[in-house]
Parts: sequence; structure tokens; C-alpha cells
Amino acid sequence: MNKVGINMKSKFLEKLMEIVFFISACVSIISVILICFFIFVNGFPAIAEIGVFKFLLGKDWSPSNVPPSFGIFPMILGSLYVTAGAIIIGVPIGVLTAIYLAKFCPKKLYNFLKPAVNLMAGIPSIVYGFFGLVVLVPLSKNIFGGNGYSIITASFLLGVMILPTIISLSEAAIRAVPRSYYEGSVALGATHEYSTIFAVVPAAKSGIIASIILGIGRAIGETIAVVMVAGNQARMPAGLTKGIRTLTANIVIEMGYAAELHRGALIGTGVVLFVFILLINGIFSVVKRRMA
Amino acid sequence: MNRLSRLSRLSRLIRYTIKFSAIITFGVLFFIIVYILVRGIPYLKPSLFALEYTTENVSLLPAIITTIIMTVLALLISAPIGIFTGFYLVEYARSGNKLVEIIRITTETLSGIPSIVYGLFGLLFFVTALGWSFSIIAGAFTLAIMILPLIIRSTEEALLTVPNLLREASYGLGAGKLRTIFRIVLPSAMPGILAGIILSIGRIVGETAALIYTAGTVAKIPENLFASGRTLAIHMYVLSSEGLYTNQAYATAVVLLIVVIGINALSTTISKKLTKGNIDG
Amino acid sequence: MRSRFDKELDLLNNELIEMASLVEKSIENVTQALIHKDVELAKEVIEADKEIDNMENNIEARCLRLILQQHPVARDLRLISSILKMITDLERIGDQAQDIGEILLTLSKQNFKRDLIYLPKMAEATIKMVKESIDAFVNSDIELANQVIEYDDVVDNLFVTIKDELITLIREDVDFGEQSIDLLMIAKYFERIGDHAQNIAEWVVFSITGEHAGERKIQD
Amino acid sequence: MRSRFDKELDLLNNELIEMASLVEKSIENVTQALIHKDVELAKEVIEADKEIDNMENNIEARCLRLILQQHPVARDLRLISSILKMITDLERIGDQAQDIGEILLTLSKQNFKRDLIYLPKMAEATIKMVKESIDAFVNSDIELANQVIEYDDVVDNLFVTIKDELITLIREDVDFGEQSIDLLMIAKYFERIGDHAQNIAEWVVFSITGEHAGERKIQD
Amino acid sequence: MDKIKIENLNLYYNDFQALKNINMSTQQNKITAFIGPSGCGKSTLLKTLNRMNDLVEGCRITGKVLLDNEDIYGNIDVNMLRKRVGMVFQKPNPFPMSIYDNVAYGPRTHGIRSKRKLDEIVERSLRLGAIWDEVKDNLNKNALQLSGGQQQRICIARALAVNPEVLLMDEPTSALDPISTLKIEEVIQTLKKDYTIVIVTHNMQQATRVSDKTAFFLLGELIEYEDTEILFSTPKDQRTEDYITGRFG
Amino acid sequence: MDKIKIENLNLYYNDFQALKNINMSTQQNKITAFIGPSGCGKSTLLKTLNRMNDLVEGCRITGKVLLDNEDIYGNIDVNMLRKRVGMVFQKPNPFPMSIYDNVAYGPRTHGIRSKRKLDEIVERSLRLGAIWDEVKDNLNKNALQLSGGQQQRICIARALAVNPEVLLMDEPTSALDPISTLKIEEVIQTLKKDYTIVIVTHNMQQATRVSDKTAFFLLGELIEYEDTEILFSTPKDQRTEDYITGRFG
Ligand SMILES: Nc1ncnc2c1ncn2[C@@H]1O[C@H](COP(=O)(O)OP(=O)(O)OP(=O)(O)O)[C@@H](O)[C@H]1O
Ligand SMILES: Nc1ncnc2c1ncn2[C@@H]1O[C@H](COP(=O)(O)OP(=O)(O)OP(=O)(O)O)[C@@H](O)[C@H]1O
Ligand SMILES: [Mg+2]
Ligand SMILES: [Mg+2]
Ligand SMILES: O=P([O-])([O-])[O-]
Repeated sequence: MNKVGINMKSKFLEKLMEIVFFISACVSIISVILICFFIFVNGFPAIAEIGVFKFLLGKDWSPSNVPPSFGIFPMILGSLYVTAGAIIIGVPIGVLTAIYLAKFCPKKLYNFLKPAVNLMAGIPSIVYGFFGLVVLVPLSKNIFGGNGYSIITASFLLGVMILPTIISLSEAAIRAVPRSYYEGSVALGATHEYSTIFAVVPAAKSGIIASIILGIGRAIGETIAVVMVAGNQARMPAGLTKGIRTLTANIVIEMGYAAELHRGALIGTGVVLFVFILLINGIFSVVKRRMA
Repeated sequence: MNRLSRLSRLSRLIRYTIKFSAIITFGVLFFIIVYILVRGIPYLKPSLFALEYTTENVSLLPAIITTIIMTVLALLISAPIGIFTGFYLVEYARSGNKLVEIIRITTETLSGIPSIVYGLFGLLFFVTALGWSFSIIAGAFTLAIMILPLIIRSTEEALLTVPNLLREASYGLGAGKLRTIFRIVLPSAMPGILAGIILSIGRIVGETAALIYTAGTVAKIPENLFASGRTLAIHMYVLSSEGLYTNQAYATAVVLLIVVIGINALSTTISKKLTKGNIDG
Repeated sequence: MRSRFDKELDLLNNELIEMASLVEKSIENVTQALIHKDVELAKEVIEADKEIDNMENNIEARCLRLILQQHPVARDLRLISSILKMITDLERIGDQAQDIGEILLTLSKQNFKRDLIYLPKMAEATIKMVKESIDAFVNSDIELANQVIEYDDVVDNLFVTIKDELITLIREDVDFGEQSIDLLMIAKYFERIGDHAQNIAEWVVFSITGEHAGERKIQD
Repeated sequence: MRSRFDKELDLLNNELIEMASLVEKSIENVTQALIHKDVELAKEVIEADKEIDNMENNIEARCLRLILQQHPVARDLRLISSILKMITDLERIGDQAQDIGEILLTLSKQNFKRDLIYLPKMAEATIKMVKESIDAFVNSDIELANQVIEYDDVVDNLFVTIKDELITLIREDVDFGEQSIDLLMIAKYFERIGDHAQNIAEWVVFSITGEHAGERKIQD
Repeated sequence: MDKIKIENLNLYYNDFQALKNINMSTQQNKITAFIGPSGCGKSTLLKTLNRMNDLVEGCRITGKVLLDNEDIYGNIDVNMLRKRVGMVFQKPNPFPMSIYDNVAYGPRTHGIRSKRKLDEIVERSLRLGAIWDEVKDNLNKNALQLSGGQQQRICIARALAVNPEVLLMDEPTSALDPISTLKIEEVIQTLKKDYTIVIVTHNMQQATRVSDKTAFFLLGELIEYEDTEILFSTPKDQRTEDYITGRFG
Repeated sequence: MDKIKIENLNLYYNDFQALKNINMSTQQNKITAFIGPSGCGKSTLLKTLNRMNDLVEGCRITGKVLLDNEDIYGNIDVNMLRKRVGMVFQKPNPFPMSIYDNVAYGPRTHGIRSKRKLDEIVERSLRLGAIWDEVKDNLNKNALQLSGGQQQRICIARALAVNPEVLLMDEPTSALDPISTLKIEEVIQTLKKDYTIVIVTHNMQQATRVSDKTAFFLLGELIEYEDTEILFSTPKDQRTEDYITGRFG
């Protein structure tokens, strides 16, 4: 009798909680729908009004001109340049550092360096940006000339900022490689270095690539730090030592005071950024599927 | 003889390259930290911690309090939803299920969206559409959505590391799903989930772009949830972009760094403490 | 599992001992029957052989099952394989007791012409051998086993003595011919029982040391 | 590993067949020696027994090693355990051939008083049994094995005939007593060889079917 | 009466038929062993006996499995079924909690709360699992700190604590060293008098040592089901013979 | 002459002495088996033979290990040593690359670049590993897609490709099913004529099947070292007897 009672009650609870869990699971779907909806609904009319080609490929961004001109091509290029620079600087160093941490680092030192990497990941971008502003900008001015706010400065800063992402994920991927690969190689008479590079790292390939892609995503999406060091001139890139404006910077700088079509154009910039990120995510999930 | 030296020459080259990279990475990191500490610590004056913000003292305290409120609020919204979603994905959904696919895609999408886009969305939805104007609550909801994928992901991963053997054992004893989840799976997954939550805190504390146009930049302790307020990160952004308070910005950077270091330390101790005893699984 | 195996080994041991004691009993009985010309006892011995054969089959099956199930090695394997062999010898001893019993049935129909002096002695000697070989097995007593192996010569010599005795007797009395053939048969059977006892003793040695005690006794 | 095991089993088989053919040879020889009163041949048989004993030891060791190493089951285990038993029988046949040889040595010193008619017949019959039991093993021929088992009755009957014959002869001639005892012994040996051949045939049946062909022959 | 009776059982994983028309039955207090090459469906069949295959996606069944003459795929409470038909897994899988809590988990699930009663059950189960003496002074120790063999005995005790009638074991010793294996086999032997046991093993020696009856499977079919001794000494099917003598494949 | 000779070998993991004064030697073209209960030091001793224990932190050695009369702990090139003394591990561990690249990995490491030569080595090694026929049409297939038993034979082939003199195997079949196990044992048998082989196994039956000599270890000590047949039929030490008959522990 009692048993049956327990069963009935627990059956009801089971069902109820399943529903609760299900509703929770739907929240993220709803969120994405809302985000898409609001960004696109507010962005598309403006893009349509400006004209898709004019908007995407237009080389002139002068919202306060009469008539205003809303071409974001310079910003698209800006984002791409800065990201490419960050990859060139960050990826080799990041991956090699990950290898160092996973396979070369003495244990005592590791206990110190690993938290350091975590710290690096945790440092807010505003702090990086501030550091760039007070250290890198003057430094770049001295070395490369110009006013210091430049593609190089931004690339370098972003390169540093994506290091922890690449290092942590790559290191995890390398560590996840079964020790047996390494032992198998060493047992064949290969050296530690040879075994690491030719047996262990290839086995972690997909994890490392995934880390790089994530790093790229982070670089494209980074806002505050770039704003503080890139100069933010809304013009076609004029050289590595010259300033530039990225898509993210465009939004954050002008959103505060923009209205009407200008505001729509900024949201449209967000749409473009959003699409970029979707593309990168798509690539990421393809890589991840390969990995499995 | 020759072969041997080829192998060892190659090995040496590899070793040097790797060490060189590591030196660069950690050199830069330590330079940043040391530089900021050296420049910032001298300006950590008591006046920075005054209850009231004025343009004279540029007090941090209101920002700190706002940050704490913001963190708690965002977590209160996000953590249960995220953890429950994890439960649903791992314990209930069958792998062929379309819904699961969709949820996976959406969480991945959410986690890739740049914070400035969250900021835009918050501005359009919470601030404008819902009419909450620049407010703590608008900021918190924006952040909650932003950290949701992090919590879902870490919950999911933590649940997945709980060996199926344990679930089977529980079902095999005639236990139902709920009991299995709460008595067997959750305790084992707790460290992973907590680690995810702590990471989220880190993100909230450091976030700028998503908050500028949702929570606003008012430098007072907010009176209620619908009042505007600035977190530490925004505070620093404002200080540094105004260009007048560089020294105070250094000091704020120190505080932020200390908070981040504290959070990191906390997360490692917690996960260590919780993993002790159930090493294997 | 070991404990189950040990239990099974114990059972096996016990069964072997039981079979051995049946066999002992049989040759004792047949000896008594011989001395006292006791037909009933002889019949009993003949009956008992069935039981002994049964036991052989059981023990053999048990040995094979243990080999199948337990994969014995070292001492265990030696023990089981020794037992597998010993039961053949025991069974043969049983057979021979039965054979003697059957001869006694015909003999007793006639009148015994004479009592042989040496035959009972020989019977006693073989009984001693069988008993001691079994004792050696039960107590894992290598020394005793070796004594049994030695002692077989005594029995062999007794057989030669009896044979000579009989030939003399035939010469003295032709009618004794038929009986003497039967008596010689009996002596021969005892001699063979001695051989089998010796074999058992040798298996005992093997099961303990893993080595065959010299070449096994091979002639009848 | 199976292929190694199969190789070992082949070796074992071959050794058994070799041993069996040695034993066959011995009883054939001893029969010839009996018929032709050939002392040399008798001596050869006595010699050959050593070889047979050796082979028995080897085969036994190989069987135990296979049990130890390969944990045979099913047919493999039956085969190995049958061989383990069959070699005992083969060895006994060898012994008995040797024993007959030894009697022939003494007999030939005297003059044979008479030629027995039935003894060579009996010898032939037992040779046939041994041969066929081995053939049955080689060809896994259950039918042949069963024939051998049947055929043992023929040999047993022959023994009774010979015994009666001898008793009559003793009555006719006292001096024949000693010789007749020896001849009876020889007949007895052949009868036992027949028994052992029957046993072999039964092991053949067991190794193929896993079942004992009725109760094994238990009386001598 | 048959404790378990399997009638015309077919099992599909999506399109793949993993079990083909299985018919067999097990008696009370007997140990049945399932043997066969990897992938022949041993584990699958075992899991059908307490419906653990319900947890497997895409798994579909036709035919009947009767426990005490009642179809377990009929209208019954699965949790109650699993209480009656306990299971021990290949890899020892104690919960990450104390030894006591591990064993008490099942009874608590089924509503037993009284401390005294739980104590009693825990002790009885641990004794049956032949692990009581080794852990009685350390019942609060985390079960994961025990050795593999001890863990597996804890798992057996845990399964016994809910007082099942049937005990299913899927290669319960394959993750253990030989000595622990012997210990477990011994436990299985002693459990026989109270339980009906079905054990999957890829170790034929183990099957010969512990089981009363043995079922040999090949590609989802039940090839031969016999007394263990008979199956291993005189198998009827050539495929069985080939497999047990290692001639297979 | 002894191929490997171990003299007064002691091995410590930090303070724990894992091997105690080991003395033994192995001849060319013989298969030596190490048996003993878990933790007795079998794997440890095996690893000392090609200095894989160098990879273990806190591991310290006294005594000598002579390979062809040369002390491998003396002044020698460890990589060359490991080329001469190959190793096959418990769990098959092919690299995540093609079958061809797996086998060619070792030769490439040691500087062989010629495609023709590599082809030759790969084929010869795969043949020796008794896996050539199964993979010859699929040399570009990822080795991880093979079954466990095939993977293990690939690993054996990989070890053979650098042309070692000695082959060490640490429980090479413990992760495999019985049929794959038999195949590997067969390979080991055929390799015997060209290599000196040392194999660790917790499976005593395997030791009796494949090895010429067997060494029994207990708590880091070498208790008995004998011809396999003798050790398993008439062991001299009571502890050996207890272990092999399962009376241990
Ligand atoms: N969840 C599943 N989905 C699809 N096929 C499965 C699933 N589980 C098992 N199978 C397939 O069913 C067959 C039987 O599997 P099962 O696990 O019962 O084999 P087994 O006899 O227990 O083998 P092993 O000895 O390797 O444990 C195999 O061919 C397997 O590939
Ligand atoms: N890296 C290590 N550090 C400390 N102790 C170790 C280490 N490796 C092994 N040991 C200890 O050394 C002893 C021997 O270990 P080893 O691995 O050689 O045992 P084994 O005989 O191979 O056992 P198994 O059959 O379980 O593989 C064990 O007591 C083990 O705990
Ligand atoms: Mg299975
Ligand atoms: Mg080991
Ligand atoms: O009893 P046997 O026939 O072997 O002397």
C-alpha cells in the first residue's frame, strides 16, 4: 500500500521535473531567436535603405555628412587585418607554449605557469586595453613612427589576448593524447622532442585547430581593447602603422549618440559582425565533428 | 653516427623553438602584471574606497558594490536555467532528438556572439523594447544570457564525465531518473559545474562592452534594480577614456586583477576540494 | 574458487581411499576364503568387484571433470593424474581378487588335496603391500612407498617358491594336476596384485615428487 | 596457438601409433617364437619391452604437458585422457608379450611334449584384436572398435578350451605337468592381451563419443 | 518451475538484429553462463532480462521474457523489476560515496529509512558479498578507495541489498586480477543457494568452474544450451566444439 | 652467451623499493615469461630492460643490466638502446595515422627516407606480425579503425620495423578477446626464431603456452626462474606452488 503511494508520488515528481528541465532547455533557443530577431529587425531596414552593396562595399563612412554615407567596407577590412595580425602573432607562440606546458615544463614551474595562463585568460579586456593604451601605443610610436594607434599595435594586443584561449585548449588537447602514443614512439628509439612533435602533436591536431578557430572568434569579437589602441579612423586601411577602425569599434564608439538611419547602420554593422561569427562557428563545428 | 646526430640536431632545434615561445608568452604576461601592479599600487588610497563617488575622489566602492549585485543577479537567473538545461540535454534527451540538436546549435551560437552584440541586443530589447532603460536589471539579464552557454556547456561536460556505469548501477537497483540524477550524477558533476559558475563570475566582472549600453555608466550605488550603475570594468573604461584619471585607472586595474586572481584561486581550491575522494569514476 | 577446488580434491581423495579400502577388504576376504575354503566369502568378493568398478568409473569421471574445470597445475595436476592411474591399478587388484574368488568356487567343489604352506604367506605379503601403498598415499609418505616398491621382490620370490612346490606336488600326484593349475593361477594373481601395489606406490612417489621412482615395475 | 596445439596433438597421435605398432610387432614375434620354438625371437621380444616402456613414459609426459599447457576441453581432452589410459594397456600388452617370451625361454630348454592346436589360434585371435583396436583408433572407427569389444568373447572361449585340453593332457601324462602349467600361463597371457585390446577399443569409443562403451571389461 | 523463461526472443538495434529467436529457460538456484565470441549478443541478452536495454536507444524487442511466468515486457513497473532482477557490471562501479551508503542506496531508494533496518541490511549484504570482514571497521570509507576486487564485491553486496531474486552479472571479473577473480567466483558459488544467477563471461574456464548450465551464442543465435560439464566435454554442435577448443576463427 | 643479464638489480620509486636484488639472464631466441601477482614488479623489471623507466620520475636503480655484455645503464645512447630493445604495450597503441605510417614511423625516426626501402620494411614487418594479408590492400587506412587484435599486431609490426634484437611485451593480450589472444600468441611463437622475447603476463596459462622459461616474482623479489614446464609441474619454492595453484592470498 505504502509502496504504491511512494511510487505514485515519485512518478508525478519525475514527470514534473522533466517538464521543468525541458522548459529550461528552451530558454537558450528563445534567447537566440530574440537576439536574431531584434538585431535583424532593427538592422535590415537600414541596410535596405542604404543598399546592401553600398553598405557592405562602400568605402566611405560619414554619418554626419549631408547626405550621410554609410559604407562599412573599411571596418570589415579593419577587423580582418587586425585579426590576421593577431593570428600571425598569437597562433605559433600559443601552440608552441602549449606544447611547452604539456611536454617540456618542469613540474614545479608548471604549478606556477598554469595558474598564470588561467590568470591571463581571466584578465578583463579593459585591462589589456588600458595596458595597450599606456604601454604599447607609445612604444609603437617610438619604433614605427606615426601616433602609435595602428594596425600593428592592435594586432599585437589581440595576439596576446588570444594566447590564453589557444594555450589552454591546445594544452588540454595535447594532454588528452593518450600517453601510449608518446611511449610507443619513445620505445621505438625516438627522442623526447621527436616523439612530441611527430607522434603527440599530430594526434592533438583537431583540438589545436579548434583552439585556433576559437581564438579567431575572440579576436574578431573583441571590442574595448581594440577601441583603445586602434585609432578608430573610419577609413580604408592606409598602412600597418596607421590607425584603423573595426566593426566592433564602430558600434561601441557611435552607438551612444546615433539616431535614426545612423543608428540602424550601426545595428547593421552588428548584423555583419553576427554573420561573421556564425561563419566562424560553422567552421568550428565542422572541425569538431571531424574530431569525433 | 651521422643519423644519430641528425636526430639529435633536429631535437635540439625543436626544443629551443618551443622554449623561446614559452619565454615570450610568459614574459609578456608578467610584464603586463608587474607593470600594472607597480604603477597602480601606489594609488590605492583610502579615498578610492569612499562610499560616495565624486569627481574628486573617483571612488571605486560604488562600482565594486554594483559589480557584486550584478554578479549575483546574473547568476541567480542563469545558473538554474543553465544547470537544468544541462540535465535535460544529458539525462533526458535522446540523441536522435531534433530539439537537442537545436539546443546544441543555439548554445554554440550564443557562446560565439561577441559581447558588443549582446550589448546591442540588451539595448534593443531590455532597455528599449521592455522599457527598462539603462538599469542594473537590464545589464544582469543581458549578462545572464551571455553566460548561459558557459554554464550549460560546463554542466553538460561535467555530467558527461560521470561514467554511465554509475547511472546504470543506479537504474539497475531500481532507482528512478530523478533519484539517479540528484543522488548519483549531480554530486559527481558538482566540481565541474562549480568551475563553470566561477568562470562565469570572471566574465561578468570583466565585461564592458555588453554593459555600456544596458546598465549605463552612472557612478553611484544603485538604489534599486531599475537604476543605472557601473561595474568596475566600466568604471575603468570611463576613467581611461576620459584621460584625466590615469593613475586612478591604474589603481582600478589593480583591483580588477586582484579580483580575477582571487576568483581563479577560488575555482582551483573548490575543484580540488570537491574532486578529492572521488578521483576515478 | 580455490576452496571449492580443495573441497573437490578432498572428495577425490576420500573416494580413492574408500575404493582402496574396498579393494583391501576384497583381497583380505579372498585370502580368508582361500584359507578357510569359505565359498560364501568368495562369492562376496566376486560381488564386491562390481562396486569397485563403479567406483573406478566415478573417480575417473571426477578426475576428468577436475581437469576440465580447474586446470590443475603442479602438485594438483600430479595428484589428479596419479589418481587417474592408480585407480586402474586398484581396479585390476579388485579384478584379480574376483578371479581368485572364482577359482575358489571351482576348487571348493573338489576337495583340497593339500594345504600349501607358502600361498597364505604370499597372500599376506601382498595384502601388506597394498595396505602400505595406500597408507603411503594417505600420509604422503615417500619412505613407506619406497619400502613397498622394494618389498615386491619378496612377493616375486614367493611365487617362484610356490611354483616349484607345485611342480613337485604334481610329480607326486597326477590327480593333483588340475588343482595345482588352479593354485598356481591363484599364486600368479597374488603376484600380480603385488605388482599393482608397487605401481600404486610409484604413483604416490610421483604425485609427491614429480618424478617417477626409477622405471616402474614392468614385468608381471 | 591452436596450430601449435594441433601440431602437438599430431605428434602425440603419431607416437601412440608408433608405440602400438611396436606392441603389435612384439606379440606377433612372440607368437612366431611360440610356433617355431625360436629362442632368439623370444629374446628379441624381451628386449623390445624396454623400448615400449620408454615410449609409455614419453607419451605420458607429453599428455601431462599438454594438459598443463593447453587446457584441453571436449574432444581434445577426451583424446588426451584416452591416450593416457591406452598407453597403460599397451604397455601391459608389451609386458605380457615379454612374459610369454620368458616362459618360451624355459620351455624351449625342455622338449615340447606336444603341439597345442588351439594356442596358435588364440594367439592369432588376440593379434587380430590388438591390430583392429589400433586401426579403430587411427581411423576413429567406432564400428571396428565395437567389433573388437565383441570379439573378446571368442578369445575368452578359446582360453577355456585350451584349459580343458591341458587338464586332459596332464591326466594322460604326468611329466607333462610342468610344461602344461607353462602353456596354460601363455594362454592366460593371451587372454589378458585380448582384454587389454578390448580396453583400448573402449577408450577409442570414449575418445570419439565421450561415452564409455558399456562397462569396460573388468574380469581377466 | 522455470525462474526465467525466454520465448522466441528477437532483438533489434535499429535495423541490426542482435538476437535471433532465442528460446531458453533457467531454473531457481542455478548458475547459467553465457559464452560466445565478442559481439555475439551475450550482454544484450543479459540486459533484456531486467530491461536495462530500455536505456539503449533504437532497441526493439519481439517475443517474451517470463519471470516467474509473468511477462516482464508486459504491463509491469520497471523499477520493481530491476529490484527483483539485480545486476553486477563488468567494471566495478561503486558510487562515489561511503561503503555504507553504497550498499544502503538500493534499500533507501525503495523507501527503507530506519537506521536499524539499514544497518542490518548492510551487514547482511556485505557478509553475503564476502567483504564484511575486510570493511567492517571502515564502513565510512569512500568505496572508491578500495581495490578493484573489493569494489566489485561491494557492487555485489549493493545488488544483494535490495533483496533480488535473480542476479545478472556481465563479465564481473574481466577487469580484475586473477586472485580477485577467484574470490568473486567463490562468492558466486555461495550465492547460488539463495539466488538464480546468470553470468556472462568470455572466459570459458570461468564458465566451467562456476556454472551449472552454459549457453553458447554465435551471431545472435543460441547454438547450444546444456549442462556445463556436458557442453564442455561432449558438445553436440560442431560450432560449439570449435569455439571451446579454440579452433574458431 | 646470455643476451640479457641482470645483476644485483635494485630499483626504487622514491623510497619504495620495487625490485630487490634481481639476478637472472635470458638467452638468444628464447621466450621468457614474467608472472606474479599484481604489483610484484613485473612491469617495472621489464621497463628497466630498455630504460623506459627513465621516463618515470623518482625512479632510481642500482646494479647492472647487460645487453650483449654491455651495461645499458652505462654510457650508451638511450635511443639506440630502445631501437635494439623494442617494446609492445598492454593496450594496443597505434599512432593515429595510416597503417603504413605507423610501421614506417620507427625507420623514419632513424633516418630512413627512401620510399622503396620503407615499402620493403613495412611489408616485411607486417608479414612478421601476421597482419600483412589482412591489411595489404588498405595500407592507407587509419590504424585506429582496426580491431583491437589487429591493432596489437600492427604495434608488433611497428616494433619489428626498427629491427630490434629483443622484444619486450607487457601483457600484450590482456586487452584482447580470446581469439585475438591466440593469434598474438601464435605470432610470438613464430617470432621466437629471430628475436629474444620477454613477456609479462598475468595469465599463467599463457605463460605455459608460449614461454620457454618463466620467472615468478613476489613483492619485488625473483622467487623462482626455471624452464616453464618444470616451473609449472614441479616448482621448487612453496610460494611458487601456492601462486600457480591459486592458493595464494
Ligand atoms: N547500442 C547498440 N546499438 C547498436 N548495436 C549494438 C548496440 N549494442 C550492441 N550492439 C551490437 O549488438 C551485437 C551484440 O552486442 P553485445 O554487446 O551483446 O555482444 P557481446 O556478446 O556482449 O560481446 P562482448 O563479448 O564483446 O561483450 C554486436 O554486434 C554489437 O555491435
Ligand atoms: N611510478 C611509480 N611510482 C611509485 N611506485 C610505483 C610506480 N610504478 C609502480 N610502482 C609500484 O611498484 C610496484 C611494482 O609495480 P609494477 O607496475 O611493476 O607491478 P606489476 O607486477 O607490473 O603489476 P601489474 O600486474 O598490476 O601490472 C607496485 O607496488 C607499484 O605500486
Ligand atoms: Mg558484452
Ligand atoms: Mg604490470
Ligand atoms: O592386470 P594385468 O592384466 O595388467 O596384469
